[in-house]
Amino acid sequence: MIEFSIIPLFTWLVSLLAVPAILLFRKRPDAREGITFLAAFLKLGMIFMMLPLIREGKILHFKFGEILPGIPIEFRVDGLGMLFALVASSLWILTTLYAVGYMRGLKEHDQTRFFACFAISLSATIGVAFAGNLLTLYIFYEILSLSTYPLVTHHGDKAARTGGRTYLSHLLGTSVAFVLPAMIYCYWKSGADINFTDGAFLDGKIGSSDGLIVLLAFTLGFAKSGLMPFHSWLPNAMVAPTPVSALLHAVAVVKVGVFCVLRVFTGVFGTDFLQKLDVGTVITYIAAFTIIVSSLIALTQDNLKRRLAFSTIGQLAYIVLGVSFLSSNGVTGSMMHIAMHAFGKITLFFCAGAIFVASGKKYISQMVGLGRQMPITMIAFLIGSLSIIGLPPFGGAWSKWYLFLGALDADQTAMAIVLVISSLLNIAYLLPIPVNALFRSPPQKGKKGSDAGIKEAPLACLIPLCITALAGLIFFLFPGLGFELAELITK
Amino acid sequence: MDPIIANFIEENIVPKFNYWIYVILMMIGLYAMITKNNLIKKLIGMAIFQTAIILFYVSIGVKEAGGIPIISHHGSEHHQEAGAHSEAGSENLKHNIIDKDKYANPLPHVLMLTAIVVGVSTLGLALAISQRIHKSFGTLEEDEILNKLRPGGHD
Amino acid sequence: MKLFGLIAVFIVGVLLLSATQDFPSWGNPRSAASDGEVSSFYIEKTEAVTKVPNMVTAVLADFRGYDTMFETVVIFIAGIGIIAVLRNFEGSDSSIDYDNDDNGAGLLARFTCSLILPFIQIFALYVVAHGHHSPGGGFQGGVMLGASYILLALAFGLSKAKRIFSERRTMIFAAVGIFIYVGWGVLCLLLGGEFLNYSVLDSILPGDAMMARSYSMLVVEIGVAFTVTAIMFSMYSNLSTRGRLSKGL
Amino acid sequence: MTEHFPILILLVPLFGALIVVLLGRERPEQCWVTSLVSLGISSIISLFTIIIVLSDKVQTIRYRMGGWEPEANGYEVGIELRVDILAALVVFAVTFVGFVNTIYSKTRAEAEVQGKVSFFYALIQLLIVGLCGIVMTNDAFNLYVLIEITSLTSYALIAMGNRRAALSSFNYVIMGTIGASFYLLGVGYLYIKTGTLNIDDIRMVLGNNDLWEHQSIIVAFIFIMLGVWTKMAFFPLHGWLPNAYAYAPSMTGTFMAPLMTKVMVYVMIRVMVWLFGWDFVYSDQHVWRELVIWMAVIAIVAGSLLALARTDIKKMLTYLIIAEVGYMVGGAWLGNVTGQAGAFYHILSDAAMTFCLFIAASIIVLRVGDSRVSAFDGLFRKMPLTMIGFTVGALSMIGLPPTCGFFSKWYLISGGMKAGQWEYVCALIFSSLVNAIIFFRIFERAYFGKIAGVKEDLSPSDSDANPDTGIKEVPWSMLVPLFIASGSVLLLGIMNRTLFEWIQTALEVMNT
Repeated sequence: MIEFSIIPLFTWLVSLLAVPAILLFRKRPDAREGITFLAAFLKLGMIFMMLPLIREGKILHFKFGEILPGIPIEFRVDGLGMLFALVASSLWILTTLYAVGYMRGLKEHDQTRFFACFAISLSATIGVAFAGNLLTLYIFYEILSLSTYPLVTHHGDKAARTGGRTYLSHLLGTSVAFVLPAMIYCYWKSGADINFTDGAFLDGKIGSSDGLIVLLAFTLGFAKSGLMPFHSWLPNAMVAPTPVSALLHAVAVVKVGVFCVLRVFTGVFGTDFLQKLDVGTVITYIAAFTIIVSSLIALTQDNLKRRLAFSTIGQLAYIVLGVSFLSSNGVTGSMMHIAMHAFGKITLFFCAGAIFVASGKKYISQMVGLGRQMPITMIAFLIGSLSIIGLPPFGGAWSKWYLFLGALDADQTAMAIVLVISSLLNIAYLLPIPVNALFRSPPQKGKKGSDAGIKEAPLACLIPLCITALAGLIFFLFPGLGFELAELITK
Repeated sequence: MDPIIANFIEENIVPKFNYWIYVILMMIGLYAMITKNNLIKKLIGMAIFQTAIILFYVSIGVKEAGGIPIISHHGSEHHQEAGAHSEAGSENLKHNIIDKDKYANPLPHVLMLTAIVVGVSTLGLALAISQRIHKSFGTLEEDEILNKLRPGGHD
Repeated sequence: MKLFGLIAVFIVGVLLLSATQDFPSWGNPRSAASDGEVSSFYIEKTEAVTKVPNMVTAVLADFRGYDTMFETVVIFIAGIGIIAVLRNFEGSDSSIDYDNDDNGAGLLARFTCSLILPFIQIFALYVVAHGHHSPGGGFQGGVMLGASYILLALAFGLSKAKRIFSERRTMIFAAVGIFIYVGWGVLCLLLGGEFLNYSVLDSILPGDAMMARSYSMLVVEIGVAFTVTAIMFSMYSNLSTRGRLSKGL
Repeated sequence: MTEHFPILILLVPLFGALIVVLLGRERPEQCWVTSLVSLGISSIISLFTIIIVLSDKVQTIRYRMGGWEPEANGYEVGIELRVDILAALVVFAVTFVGFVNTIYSKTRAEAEVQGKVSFFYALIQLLIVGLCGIVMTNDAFNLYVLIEITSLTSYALIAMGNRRAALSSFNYVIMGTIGASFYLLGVGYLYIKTGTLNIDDIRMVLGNNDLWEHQSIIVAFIFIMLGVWTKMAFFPLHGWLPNAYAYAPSMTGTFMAPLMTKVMVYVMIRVMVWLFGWDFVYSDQHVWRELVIWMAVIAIVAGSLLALARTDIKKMLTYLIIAEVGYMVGGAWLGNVTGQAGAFYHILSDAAMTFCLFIAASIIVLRVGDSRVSAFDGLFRKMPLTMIGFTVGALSMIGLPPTCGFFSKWYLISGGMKAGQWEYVCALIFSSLVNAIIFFRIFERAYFGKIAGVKEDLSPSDSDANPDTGIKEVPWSMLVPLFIASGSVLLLGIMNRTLFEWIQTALEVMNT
């Protein structure tokens, strides 16, 4: 049921072709933003075109041409790829809308470069989502690292420089040091066949000791997933403007990392082969360790964006944890969590950006009682954090529930307890922010009027954050699509 | 002298003394090239080094009874037929069979003509370069040149 | 540095000598090199194939003519290399200011040189021409011819020698020499044979294919002589005056 | 006429050099045109040679000089050229780089070599003749003569630079002569034992009389290797390279850096594969295979670290060349065909990379006037086109996918894994990381400009036009070669599969 189709190529090309157009219209910002929106909508449209085919279980396949003996550059769209592409392209539209408001609000410089790099990184994300083999995945992974570098170092000041340096040294360093040799090892061991077929090419061709080393190399190599030893690039990348942080933490970069780890588990090794090798437990412990430690650090962070960064590290570790259970529920839970966390976390970042645009406040301690001036933002923040914590009325509940089931299936009771504790920690570091803002009155210190003048962020920032907040709610009511796509992978 | 050493010398060194000579000559040249401080002495070492190799090649082509590799069979023997047994020599030539052992091996001589030319060219070019160095540094002693360069840093 | 030099030299020496144990003894006619197919072919067949009794010249100019072509190019490179390195045409001392009092090495030397110079040059040309029959050839003759010009420069002063053999003319001489050599090879190419395959020239040269080879060798030797003479003299004039061509030694 | 192509590739630049010398000093313009035309024709002919060698599966063209057919028992008497796909590719690389470099040296020759332009072009063309000869000849002694031609021309070309170039050229003379003489010695030892000079015949005689175990053959192999390693600046013997290429005139450096060491690596591979054969070189009782791989690992690590320590741009690039030589030697000695083919492919890709980086570096050093790394401050704004070229070369040096550097690392690493040489694989990874640090340090400077303390006031205006700070782009005649070079880096990357398969089949044929 592998079907040849040209659509994946067009979806990838759309945002790439937007780049020259953006550079062309750099003198006229409105036209330039229009092109970005057009590209975003076209991309989403094409993905929706592919959706029915995927739901029937078909796998769309497009091959460029052999770039290495035996390995072509090829796109292969399956359930996992489709889910991630859906999340990425839909959020791209909202992030663009938000970015236009944010950039215009703060009159940022070099906006053309910003939007051009934005478009390139999105096309790279789609490239990773649709990658048909390890090499294509690696190529787009590297292009993504390079194209997001100008975004992270947008302000061009000292802090941006150091942030950019850690960003690149971590992402590029780990990918060249771990992923490249591991990939070549697979290329050699599997006899020049590293395509993500259903049967997972390394099945039975590798011993358990080599298997563990290769699995560790891949999991730690894809440092974008923010697992503990190589996570420090994430908080340091907070120097970037907020739409970029939103892009980094919800839509593109971190999700690509976790997506690659999922691909490695399902496409390279195959969950049942890993059970035979029982090497999954090492990854489980790393993920659990990351969850607990990052949540604790998040508690101590006063800067809102850094706290959200550490919370992202924790949430991503959930997804890796889910996969490492090697049970179908676990995999479903992690795939659902990709979507849920994307929408929840992007809401929080939009709120953080809106607060910064409207009031210039960055630190949580300053935000007590801000809800009076910015009620909508704070409510959205509340909804977003509830969804991430995983309380029922919001989408996050489903994914946490399936993760919990996955833990029990793999009779990892210790991990189930870790899930519970970490959810409590989530509540501890997320809920106080909206609660203080909405229900406590601002401190009565002398400068009475300091908060009074603040109004809501410009409309262009508010609309996207409301939509994403509501999306959390809708997903809770209609999770069917997510489960279907997950179903395709785990059967 | 101890019979073993005598035997070794008798058996190994005496019949192959040409190889020993060229190696010793070559090592002198190599030593001079590596350790001498003055640039011109290095070049002298280089010349010795190359000459030793030329000696080695030419010594390959030697044959005990072999004369110069020019076939001389014109009637008027204006130079003495190589070897005393001229009768056998001229008899051979009548029906044009050339006795291989009477002529030295020409190939090494050809190769060494080239090696000599290469040696001359390298030496000429190296002398020109050393004159250039002398013109700009004022000295040909390597340590003085390096001192002149070091404080100057990157000139 | 000295110690390092000694150790390196010692190691290389021992390594070289270690190989001599399975070398043929000196002068042994049955050694692989002397008794080998290739050299015995040269000895037995050159007279028959190329009508050139001097095997060395035959191998030099015909069998391994390609080697000798590059050998001439090496000499040519040395010549222009020295000029390229030493001479600076832009700098202050670029104009060739001949010292006018450079009248060479005094009357007696000039007189004797004027007597013996012609004989040197004739003998040099003889050596070039008779490279086939007696030891000699392009290189040896060329060097002698070059030496005669150096003698001229020593005796009569570089300025006079430079007037006869100016720098421009040396370059033309050197280039023409290689032109002759390579041009002759290309001529064979044009007539259908491989590069430097003289036997193809029998259509335009008197006599059969073998004689064509013999004549071609002579032409090639002349080309070599041209280049070697010019470069020898140019080397001398540049090196002795450190590139200023002002005053001979 | 097509069967004469191998020799025509050589003759055209040879005639070009002679014409240039005859044109003389007064007409530098015609000299440039002559050398451009001659190198252009030569690269076109070499392109056709590739097509011929590939097309009718003729595999190798054997061209006997002087028409001397081997007599009855098959011994070559004259000298022959042997051009197979490997030789054809390298010859095309040599002539093409020469051609593009001549375009580059149009403006620079007059300024840097005052008045000796004709000699410069003559020497460059003769250097190309030497390199093409080395690649195609099948005669051991002829190879020595051609090595000497390339060495002599490069001594002279380097010595035309400033006074430091003269000193480094002198060191190069000494080291080069030792190397060439060791090679000659090795050939002499082989000649004594086999009596012939043709590479195939030597192999045949060594095989027939089973001379492999003789001490003299082992010593001959060691000395040929020592000689070739000195000429290619393999790590312990690399002393001459950094100063020679850094201080030579800019257009000499851009020509010699990509080619000299690579052609010598080609010679090493040919000697190992053709002359001595697989079972002699990689046999287990010789300990040298492990030793050489460890030397290659040291070369890679030392080359990368020394490059990291350098502040002078060109010096840094020369140390990277030394590290790349370590890649190729290690790859060739791994003991499997993938390693050899990877090393060979790296010859082509490294030539393209180094050529691109050296042109960009000399343009920047020329325009900014300061050869230290600080010259890169804010260059992305001031000289965007040059920086794009530099970035392509740098990404390829780091080994990122679309460029050829990635694919050559891919083949070398997979070869290393097959041979079980994990230290070689780690050295390659380590060197990629160090390259990443080196080049991203430069990108950071170029991207941020003068950040130390003073925040560069990026114009708030939306456009990112570069503020006019007196540094403008170089004339087109220097940018075109840079783009051709960076284009070839990308092209080699995309075409690597076909290239690799050609090389692999050719090597398999040769190794049997």
